[in-house]
Parts: sequence; structure tokens; C-alpha cells
Amino acid sequence: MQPNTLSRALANGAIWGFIVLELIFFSVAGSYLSISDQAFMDYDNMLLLLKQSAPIGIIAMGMTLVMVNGNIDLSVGATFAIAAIVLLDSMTWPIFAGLGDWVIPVAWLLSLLVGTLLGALNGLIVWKTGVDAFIVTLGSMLGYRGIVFMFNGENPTSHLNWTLVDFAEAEFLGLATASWFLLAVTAGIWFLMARTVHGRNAYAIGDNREAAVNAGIRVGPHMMINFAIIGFLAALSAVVFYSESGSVNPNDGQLYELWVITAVVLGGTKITGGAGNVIGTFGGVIAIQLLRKGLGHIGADTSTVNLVIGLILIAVLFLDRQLNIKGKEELKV
Amino acid sequence: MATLTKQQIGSVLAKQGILIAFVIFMIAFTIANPKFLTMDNVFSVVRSSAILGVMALGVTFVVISGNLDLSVGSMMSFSTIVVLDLHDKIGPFMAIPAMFAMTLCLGAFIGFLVGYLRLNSLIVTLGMLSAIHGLTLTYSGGQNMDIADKEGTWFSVFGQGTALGIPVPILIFIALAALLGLTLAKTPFGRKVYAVGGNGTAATFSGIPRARTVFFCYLISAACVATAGLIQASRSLGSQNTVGQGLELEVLAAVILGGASLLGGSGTVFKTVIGVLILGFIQNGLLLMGLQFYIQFVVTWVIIILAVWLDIAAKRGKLWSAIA
Amino acid sequence: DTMKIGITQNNVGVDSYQTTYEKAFIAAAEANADVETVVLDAGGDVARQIAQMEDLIQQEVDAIIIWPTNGEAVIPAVRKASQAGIPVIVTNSNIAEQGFDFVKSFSGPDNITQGARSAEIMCDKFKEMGIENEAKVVHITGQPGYTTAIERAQGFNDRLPEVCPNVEQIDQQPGDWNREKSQQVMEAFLVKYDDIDGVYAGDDNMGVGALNAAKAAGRDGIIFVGATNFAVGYEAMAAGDYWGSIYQSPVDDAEAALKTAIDVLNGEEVPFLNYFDTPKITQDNMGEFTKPVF
Amino acid sequence: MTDAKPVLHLDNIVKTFPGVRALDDVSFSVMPGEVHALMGENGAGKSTLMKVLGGIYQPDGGAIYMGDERVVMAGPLEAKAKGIVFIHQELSLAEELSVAENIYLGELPRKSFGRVDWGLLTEKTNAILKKLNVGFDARTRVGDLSIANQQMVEIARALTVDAKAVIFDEPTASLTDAEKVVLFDVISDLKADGVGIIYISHRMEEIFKITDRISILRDGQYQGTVNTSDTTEESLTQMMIGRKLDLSRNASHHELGDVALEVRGLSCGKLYSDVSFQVRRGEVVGFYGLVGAGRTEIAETLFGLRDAHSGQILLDGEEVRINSPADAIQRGISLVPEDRKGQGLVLGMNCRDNMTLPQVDDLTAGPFVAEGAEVAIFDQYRDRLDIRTPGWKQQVGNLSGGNQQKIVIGKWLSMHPSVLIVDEPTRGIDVGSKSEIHKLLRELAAQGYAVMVISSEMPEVLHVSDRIVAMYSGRIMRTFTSEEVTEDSLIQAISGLGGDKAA
Ligand SMILES: Nc1ncnc2c1ncn2[C@@H]1O[C@H](COP(=O)(O)OP(=O)(O)OP(=O)(O)O)[C@@H](O)[C@H]1O
Ligand SMILES: Nc1ncnc2c1ncn2[C@@H]1O[C@H](COP(=O)(O)OP(=O)(O)OP(=O)(O)O)[C@@H](O)[C@H]1O
Ligand SMILES: [Mg+2]
Ligand SMILES: [Mg+2]
Repeated sequence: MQPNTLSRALANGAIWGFIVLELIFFSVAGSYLSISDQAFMDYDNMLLLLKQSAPIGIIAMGMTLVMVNGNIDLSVGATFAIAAIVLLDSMTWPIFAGLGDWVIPVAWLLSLLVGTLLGALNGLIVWKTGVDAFIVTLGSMLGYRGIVFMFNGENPTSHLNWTLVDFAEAEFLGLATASWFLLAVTAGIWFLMARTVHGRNAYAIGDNREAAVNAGIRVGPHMMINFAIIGFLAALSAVVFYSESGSVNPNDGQLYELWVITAVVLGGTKITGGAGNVIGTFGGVIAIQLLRKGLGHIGADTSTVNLVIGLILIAVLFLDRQLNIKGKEELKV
Repeated sequence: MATLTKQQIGSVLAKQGILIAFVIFMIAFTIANPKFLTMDNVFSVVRSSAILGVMALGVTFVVISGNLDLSVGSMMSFSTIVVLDLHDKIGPFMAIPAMFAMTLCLGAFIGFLVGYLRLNSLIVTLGMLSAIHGLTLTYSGGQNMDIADKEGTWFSVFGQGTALGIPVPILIFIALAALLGLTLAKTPFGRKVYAVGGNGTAATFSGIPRARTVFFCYLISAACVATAGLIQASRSLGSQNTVGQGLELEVLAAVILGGASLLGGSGTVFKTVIGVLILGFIQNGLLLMGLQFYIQFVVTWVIIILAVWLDIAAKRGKLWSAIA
Repeated sequence: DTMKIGITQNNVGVDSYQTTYEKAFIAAAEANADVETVVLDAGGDVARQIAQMEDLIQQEVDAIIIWPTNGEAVIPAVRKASQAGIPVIVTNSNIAEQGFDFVKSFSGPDNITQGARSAEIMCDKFKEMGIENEAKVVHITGQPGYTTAIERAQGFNDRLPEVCPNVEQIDQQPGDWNREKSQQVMEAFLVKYDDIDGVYAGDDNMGVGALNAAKAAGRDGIIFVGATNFAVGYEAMAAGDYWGSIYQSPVDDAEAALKTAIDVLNGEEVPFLNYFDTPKITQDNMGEFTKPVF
Repeated sequence: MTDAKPVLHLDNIVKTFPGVRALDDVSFSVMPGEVHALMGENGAGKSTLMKVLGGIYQPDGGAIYMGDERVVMAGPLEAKAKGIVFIHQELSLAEELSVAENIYLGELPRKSFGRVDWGLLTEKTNAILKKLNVGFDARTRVGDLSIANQQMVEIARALTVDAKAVIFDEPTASLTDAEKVVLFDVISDLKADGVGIIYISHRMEEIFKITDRISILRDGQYQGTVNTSDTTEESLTQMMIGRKLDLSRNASHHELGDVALEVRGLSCGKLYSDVSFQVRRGEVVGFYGLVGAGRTEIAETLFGLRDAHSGQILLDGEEVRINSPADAIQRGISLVPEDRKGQGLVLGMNCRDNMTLPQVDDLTAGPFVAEGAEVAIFDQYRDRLDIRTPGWKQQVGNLSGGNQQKIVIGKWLSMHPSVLIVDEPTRGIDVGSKSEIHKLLRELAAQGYAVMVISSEMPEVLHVSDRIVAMYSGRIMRTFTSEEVTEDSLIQAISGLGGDKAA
């Protein structure tokens, strides 16, 4: 009874067709407009694309789970920043002074732990108060950002550890560390959602919460776990990214929630919950990153980039609808 | 009989949970700083909330119809920049209708996409957020827009004037709230908005033109945005391209704080006004207390959740949610 | 043989300084037949900026100009460029010292000095008015977290007590580089404090917002000092409402960056810290300056 | 029966909602191996009582016993753990998931790492589906199934666990006869295993066919329990509604008027083809067929919700194009849709607003809705249809299922249509109201309305119709007059056997 996630995602994802269009367009346009001699569809460039997709992509996988579950998390950007601060700051704490480079895994764990807890806190509030996740996380988007600023005033928190940078920049089998993390998270969340009881229950809750409650699923704790997972992934994204960059501005991660949600919805996940999968989300993430990269490649200026990105989001939706239209026998509602 | 009246009181209270939250916060802030409840301060808060408030009125329609509008912030930047630019070029008399027409075109475009083409409103308006920002930048060349003769124009009346001792922005806000409040609560159109948002299929089965209803909601939203842009432009007689940036989430927060459900079908204009005032007074109250801005962030978080919690707890008659 | 120069800017749409910078940069590059540019905008997002650095490296440009979103986070990306043999020039706000090994030159204003100069303008005016022993000042800063905002605030806060030890700064809140936000903040200040003698704003946009609030409340006699003299600030100065600011031209900023890059590519010696001057401007000397174009 | 211990005993249960005392000291018990019917009018409190038993509501007073032990059903989970299986009145399914996942919702079999044991799940599900003899398999997406098949999925849940007691809350409301047979087999198997069964239904023939005892509720109060074999339909009805029921078919003899609605050669892809019929003023035409016969789709086409590919629709002899429900309404067509929750009602709106929704544009005083006129309409139809609600302000979602249905009917009657189409009009409606509605349909015809009744209940069609159109697989097989029709010939016609193809 395996739901054939891959084939279904391919069948109803205009996103893949759109990615192909993007590739063709930027390759052709690039050969006229780009100042570079490098082709757009260069192999290395595509690997780079994968790496650059990681910060948004890793969070987007968690968002897929949370949105399929019928919730949403707007606080991921702030969680991302807090986790980054914990990561970079904890490496300088005196209690870890004796650890040498072993401080790195400790800082990682600490950061992931904090992210998980912040996510779980959102989940706990949603569960216990019954306030809609949109409001709860809209609030904590602000509150967590406040915590970020509390930490180090308005100043960036920095700790450049070259061992860490070298690890983050390392490549294994041609793929950068960040790419591996993205692929691993995608595979992991796919497994969780498509194969495990927890994942299938997530669909059931998002689809028909009352039915899930009636069937005896513990909806509250279940949602809390999913919020914890997205908190963990927001932190993981920070860990992967800031290991390489070594400094976090208190504003970092702002608007990530919107980009992440865009990627997820472009990938076919229903905002109301119950339907969606990470393969589609992966496509959504790639499509957005490709768009940004391509527009840079052909040298579009800022106002054009804004205009084009906006209109293209709409165009993808339109395309998707045209592809999924059921023909004339449909009920007109 | 006694229990019945008790129940009645309970149900009246339950309907006004958000109002109660509002009163509690007002009292707390007044205790913290006596200047909080002075006429001057109240006017100043309501005046600067008026811009957010006017936008929230329009978004209330959109949210009740079961959709979202994230483009209001960047659309407000657009109308502000346009009206300021046209003010010097064609004069305020022509500039205002021209700006309204252009903003309404944007609203109509969104309404067409979401209403008639049935595209997902979150993504459409998110896309428009970006696209309109690009449009504004192209229009203005990225430059600030300022009116050349700031002293000599009657244009400043919308943002800076007073009538009967009350600042004009407040009057506009009140007038629009009354107009739109009546429209939503009392007219056939308002009823259709609730029906479409509550159950679009059932509304269709009742002969209600769903697409047209949604379309008009976006048109109303755009008209409100244009009004907000007008007040904004008139208030400062000059503006940056980013003047409305980020307002979309504040607007949405105000609407939801007022008790509208994102699923559509519920909410009222009155409650949105309360939501707007709560946000405005929280910000102002915390400023007056002289807290660090980041403490303000955290406190705002707590207050938003407490307010909504109180509201729904009153409705369900239980503090803790029934979710297992 | 043309020079291919890539630039990744901080956040172009956010204010007219950055937009004017972008335009001036493109104009300057077009005016030079030997230069081809690719102009990118990080939208204030450090991750996007790092990705743009990587893209520029991948496109094999000859030189990269970066306006850092975060002066430390971009260091590894800058190192990558330098390892790839591409010279990097930092513009407008500098990167942290650890990265100095990987960049050729910095060109831009000195924001700490700017803040200090604003403090001096403010203090001199108070002395002229004879209130240097009792004056009270409020301070509206730029967007929290941005280097420029931090450095200007720091320069002002450090310098004011040195020149005017008895002037008291009674409050400080961010105005997010936003005229409207600043106006709201000032409205609250005006309610809260009956006595305000001076306002320092991190740029003229916010300064004018504060001025609008004071005007609406009918509070005269407040000294407004800003930074980055915008056209609005210049006009308000001409009208006598606004006292002073710091003159800083995005056109100079952009042209300096491009010129530095070209010089580096031509193998010329360039100084490592290439500050261009940002003089004080007040009602007294504004005749010496042309009205800013932005 | 006296010495055996009840599997379940409810003792003096009280439950109130704001403004409603839904259950007032109700006591009730079920023996092992017994099919115990729970009957009562719409809104009598049957579903509420069962939700208390299933742990979905907490009672305000009273106690629940299983065997000798007093138990507290703190939630659905506890109820399930104690062996109580609940088949809900309103479908309670996750449409995006497969049949198997829905049947085992909340207790999917696990392997290592929290994985779903798909093999075991499919195996167990297929075993159940085989027993139920349905035409879909374990992997089908539930959203792709018809309402009837979705109901079968709900029913399948009864077979997943070792149940001590199974509650069926109106399981047959949307089932066809063939499926009912399967359901009754399932029930008798359960019964043989000593499971206690609570069976809620408004259909007398089922009650008498399968139940052992009957308990009756009226307005939240317990009226008593009788042995099925000792009672009659009439006395049951009297217990439920407190009066006698008039089952005669009145107003049946009146003059037929002109043809109000005529359909010629209407086709729409695979849904229906070459459909032609006429409905006269003063006539009730019944449409009978199996689920999927295409009747609903024809109704939707007439109501402007679906485009036909070819054919003509004539109103009063004039060809019309109906592009939207607004068109249809304007031309005097009303449709009571089959899915009241999805298509009929805005559940979050109050009763009055739901009822006047299609005419809100016309009920105005100046620019505003004339609320007084609305309340008048509501009051009129509440009285006429005997709708049980504390007042017009009540949210429709809080009404009992049957009363919700009446709101929908009221909504369309109040439009005074010239052509009234009703699709499964009495689904979930109690005997009393049902006969009221049948009477009403006849009356409307007598007043000159043209009425189309789509129903899957043969007695209903036979009872109300002047003519009966039998459909099979998108085609009209035969049209009967009320004089010539027999049950056998009707069944033959709708199963695609025999029956000459007449227009
Ligand atoms: N959640 C609720 N809030 C308020 N009132 C409710 C709620 N649920 C049920 N009621 C009321 O309780 C009464 C009993 O409803 P219930 O659903 O038990 O009736 P029922 O006997 O199952 O009727 P039907 O045969 O129509 O299904 C009705 O008056 C109904 O309006
Ligand atoms: N063979 C089928 N395969 C898939 N879906 C079907 C099939 N038959 C019907 N359906 C769907 O199930 C829904 C329910 O159909 P339903 O049986 O109510 O239609 P109908 O012909 O009007 O039946 P009824 O005559 O009982 O009203 C239909 O809207 C249709 O989409
Ligand atoms: Mg019921
Ligand atoms: Mg049907």
C-alpha cells in the first residue's frame, strides 16, 4: 500500500516543467546577455545551485511536514537566527575552553537543541491554548527576534573558526557539505512522511482533524513533535550555513518564512493541510533558487528581479492549474 | 432562571473576549505611565494607527472571504509614491483620482487572479508583494518622492489637518470603519462575503457569484490601501519606496487579533478596529515605558498570544484547548 | 580586452541612497568602454550574498566588489574568491579585520567618524544657544543590526559626552531607516518628555520623520541633526527647520568603488583604506554644497 | 436476557449545550449479542448520547458502566481502548489518504523505526473489504470514492478491532440496497460474536428487520425500551413524536398543468447521455436509480452547475441556457443538493442567514438586508418544517443532522420556485418529519409547482411520485406512471436488466 509519492509528485507538479523552462530560458538568454563565458547549465553551476538551495531547502522540508499537518510556522527565520547565535557564541564560552576543536560538535548539538526547544514551545502553545498556529508563530516570529537582539544588542555575533569553515566548505563525491545535508534531510523527511505511522498520521490530522481525534490520534503531542522537527531543521539549516560563514546579524533569516512557504506551496502542498510531499517541495526550492541565480546570470537589475520573481510565482500557479484542469465535465464550483 | 442570566452574561462576555483583553491592557499601561491615557497621546496613537487601520479594514473583507492579502504593504508604498509624484506633475486634484485608479487596477488584477482564475491567494499576493515593489522602484527610479512646495499645498489636510478638533486621519478611519462595517454586517454583499468564506461550494449552490464576490473584496482592499497611501503621503508630504514594507503582516495580525479566522467566514470590522487599536497602543505603551525595542518585541509576542487566547478561551468557555 | 567586474550590493530597494549608488555604478561602468559589469543585489540576506559571491566566482569575473550585508559572515566567501585569484574590493561598509588578508582595498565613508561629527554639530549648536549644560537629546537609530546603523550610533554616543559632557541623552530607539517609523517613535518621545532640545537621527529620512512629528505637535526650537544628507533633509535645512547633517554622496561612493577595482586590475597601487570625505553640513554652510540628487 | 450482564450501561446521563438540554437523565443499556436500536426525532439527542459514550463529549452528570465496572471515557482513545467502536453519522474520513489508512486510522500497524507495515495493513484491509464485498481496494484514495463507498469505509472500521460494543449512527443514510445487505450481514456476524450493537436509524423497515430491542428518546428524555417483536411502527412513532402520524397520500388528485420543464437529448460525456423527460406543473416526478446512475449530475446541469455537451433544456416551452445557479434561480429553479454539509449549508452561519441566502439580494430595505423580513421567513419555515433549534441565531453546524437538512429544504422552498428539484430530500430525517416533507412535496405539486424528486429510497419514490423515471448508468431505462409501477419492474429497470428503453 505504498502511496507512490514520486510518481504522483511528478504527475501533478507543474514545478518540474517549470524548472526545465527556466533552465532552457536562462541558458539561451545567458548566451546573449551574460558577461560570462561560462554556460548557465554548467555541471559545477548546478552543483552550486544545490548547495545554495540548502539554507531555505532544509527548512522547507520541515515546513512541508508542518503544513501537511494543517499548521504553519512563521517563526523559522527567527529560530534560524537564534540557533546561529547559540552555535557561534557557545564556541567561545569559558566552560568549553578545554575542548579544543571538540567544541564544534558540542556547539552544534547545543544549537540544534535550542532550535528544537523553540519549535516545541510553539507546538506546546498551539496544543495547550488552541490558538491558531498562524498567530502563535506570527507572535513568536517577533518574540524570538526580540530574543536574538537581547543576546548581543544590535551587534553581529561572530566566531570564525577556520576548522569549521574548512569542514563546511569541504566536498565529498563532488557535493558540498551543505548539499549533503539538504539531500539527507529531504530523504529523511520523505521517509518520515511517506513511510512512518507518524507521517501518515500527520496527513490524517491535516486532512480532517476531527476524524483524527475521533480515531484516537493524540493530535496535540503529534503537532508538537512536528513543530519540534521544524525547529530542529531551522537550527540545522543555521548550523550548516553559519559553520561556513561564522557571523550572524540579528536580522538574519528575516523573510525566510515567506520564501520557505512559497517553495512549499509551489511544490504542491495544500495550505489547508492534508496534501503535499517533500519531492514537490524540493522542486519548489530548486525553482526559486534557479530563478534568482538565472536572473543574476543574465544581469537583471533589482527592480526587474522583484517584478519578474513576483509575476513568475503567479505564472507557475497558473500553469499548474491549467495542467490540472479536469475538462468540461467538471462541476462549476 | 438565575442560571440562564448567568449563561447569558457568559455568552455576552464570550463574544467580547478581545474587547476585554483590550481594556485590561489599557488599564495596565495607564498604571505604568499616567501619560498613556492623555488626550494627546490617544490622538497620536490613533492617528498613526489610522494608516494600518484603514488597510486592515480592507483586508478584513479579504480574510472573511477565505483569502489572504500579503500585497497591501507594497501596494501602499506604490500608492504613496504615485500620488506624491503626480501631485507635482498634474496637481493634487487630478493626482488623487489617478492614484486611486492605478491602485484599483492592481487590486482588480489580484481579484481577477484569485477570484476568477481561482489561484491560491497566498502565493498570488506574495508574488504581487514582490512585483509591486519592483513596479514602485521602476516608477520612482528608486528615489524618494517629495512634494516641492510643502507649505503651500492643501494636500496635507488628509494627514495633518483637523476637523472639529479631531485629526483628519482619525475621521477618515472612523468614517471608513463605519461604512465598511455596515457594508459587511448589514448589506447583501457582506452576507455573501461571509457565505463565500464560510463554505464556497454551498455559496455557489445558493446562486452566489463566488468569483465576483472575491473580486470585489480585493477591490475594496485596494481602495483601502489607496486611502492609506493618501493619508501617508499627506502626513509626511514625502516618502521612501519602502514606506509600507512589512505592514502586510502587521495588518494581518490586527485582523486576526480581532478574531477573524484565516479559514474564512468569520470576523467583523468592529473587532478588526479593536485589533488595530491593541497593536497601536501596545507599541505606544511599551515605547512610553521606555523599554528596549527588543523587550518590546518579546512583550508584543506575549500580548498577542494572550489576547487571542483569552478571546477563544472565552468562546469555548474553557481555558485550555480540547485538543488531545 | 574588457574587464569583467561583478558587484554584490547590500539591499538596493531599501533606500534611495543604495538605489542611487546602483545607478551611479552602472552609469560609471557604461561610460568606460573597457568595463563590463554584472550587478547583483543581496536583498539584505547574507545567504543570498554568499551565493552571489559563489556565482561570480563561477562566472570567472575579473574582480568582485562587495557591499557586505555582514562584515564577518562574508569573510569565507571572500577568501574563496581570493583563493580563486579574483581580487575583492569592499565598498561602503568594511568587513572585519580577519578578512583583510583576502581583500585588496576598502573604499567608502567612515561611519564612526560620521556619528562623531554629528555629535559635534549638535554640541556646537547647543553652545551657540547657550544650553550646553542642560540640553536633553533623543536618538533615533537606523535598522537594528546593520553595520552602518551600529557604527553611526556608536560614533555619536562616544563623541557627545566628550564634547558636551553635560548634555544628557534621555532615550534611544530604532527608526529602521524609515521616515514613518521614526515619526511614530518621535511622537511617543514627545508625549513622554516635556523637554527635548535635540534629536539625532541615523539618517536624514528619519530626521525628517522626527521633524514632522515635532511640527505636528507644535513643539518648536528642537535641534535636528541627521546623517547622509538626503534631498528632503537639505530642503528642510533650507527652510530653517532642520539644523545639520553629514554630506555623503552615493555617486562618489559608487565611483570610488569602481575606480578602485579598475586600478587594482590595472596593477596600480591602491591604499588599503580608501575613505572618501563626508563633511559636516549645517544651515550655516549649506551654500557650499549642491542639493543631493536622492 | 435478564440474568446476562449488559456490556454497557449508561446511568442518568445529562448533557447540556448553551441553550439546549440535549440529554436529560438518560439511562440505557446494551446486552452482549444484542442489536439495540436508538430512536427519536431529529435533535432528540441520539448522536449526543453516543458521543458521550464514545468519549467525544464529557457528560455533565451520570455514569457509564461496562460490566460491573464504572468507567470514564476521557477521550476517543480511551473509548476505543475499552472496545467501543463508533461509526459516525457524519463521515469522518481523511480524503487524501487511502482506504486502508482510513480504516486503520489511529492504529496503523508498525514495523521497526516507526514504519508503517504496509504489507500487514493491506492484508488486513483486503480481508475486511472482501467481507464487505465492495468494488474498491485498499489503496484507493478515499476522496475518489462516492459518498456511499465512503460510508462503507466507515463501516469497515467496525471490523478492525475486537469490539465489545459497536455504535452505528445512521449508517444507511447514503447506502443503496445492495450495500445495506452487506451491512446487515456484518451486523449479524458481530452479533454472533457476542458484541453489543447500538443501531441508530430513522428507517422503520431496518429497525424491524435487524434489531432486538428499541430505546426511544424524545427531546433529550428517555421514553422507554421495548422489545422489537412486541411493538408496531405506530406505537413507536407515537413514543417518538407524542402523536399519531398521518401516512395517507393526500392531495394526490389534481389537474396537471402545462409542461414546466422539458429536457431533450441532454448528454454530458460519461456522466449521462441522451436524457429526455418532461415535468408538468402539478406533477411530482421521481428519479430512481443506483448510486452513480447520473441523476445528481442531471440536476446539477439543470441548476447551471455543469455544462451539458449537447441537448436542450426548455422552461415553459422555451429553450433556455442556464449558465449559473444565479441563472437557474432567476428562472425559478431550486435545487436541494444531496450533500447538505458540503453543498447545502454554511455551517458557521446562523440558521436564518443560511435560509435566506439565495434571496439576500431581494430582501432589502434600502441598501441593507431587511432582517425583519428574514426572521419572518425563518419563522415561517421553522414552523412549517418543525425545525428544532433554540432560535435563528443558532449556528447551523450545531443543529442535529436532520434539522440541518430541514434548513436546506426551507431555504429552497422559501424561494417559491416553479421547478423544485430535490436530491435525496429526506436523508437523515426522522419519520415524522419525513412524512411531513412528503406531504409538503405533494402539496407543492398541488399548488402548481413542478417537482423532481431524486431518491435512492424506493418507498419514498413510490410514495410521492406521479411518474417515476428509472435510470441506469447515465441513461433513462424506462418511465413508469404511479399506476403501472411495481417494485419488481422498478428494480429490473434500474439494474439495467430488461425494461424497455422509453423516453
Ligand atoms: N456542539 C453542539 N452545540 C450546541 N448544541 C448542540 C451541539 N451538538 C448537538 N447540539 C444540540 O443537541 C440536540 C441533540 O442533537 P443530536 O445531534 O444528538 O440529535 P440526534 O438525535 O442525533 O438527531 P438526528 O436524528 O437529526 O441526527 C440538538 O438540539 C442539537 O441542536
Ligand atoms: N464509477 C465511478 N467512479 C468514480 N467516481 C464515481 C463513479 N460513479 C460516481 N462517482 C462519483 O461519485 C459521486 C456520487 O455520485 P452519485 O452516485 O451521487 O451520482 P448520481 O448518479 O447522482 O447518484 P444518485 O443517483 O445516487 O444521486 C459522483 O459525483 C461522482 O463524481
Ligand atoms: Mg444524529
Ligand atoms: Mg446523487
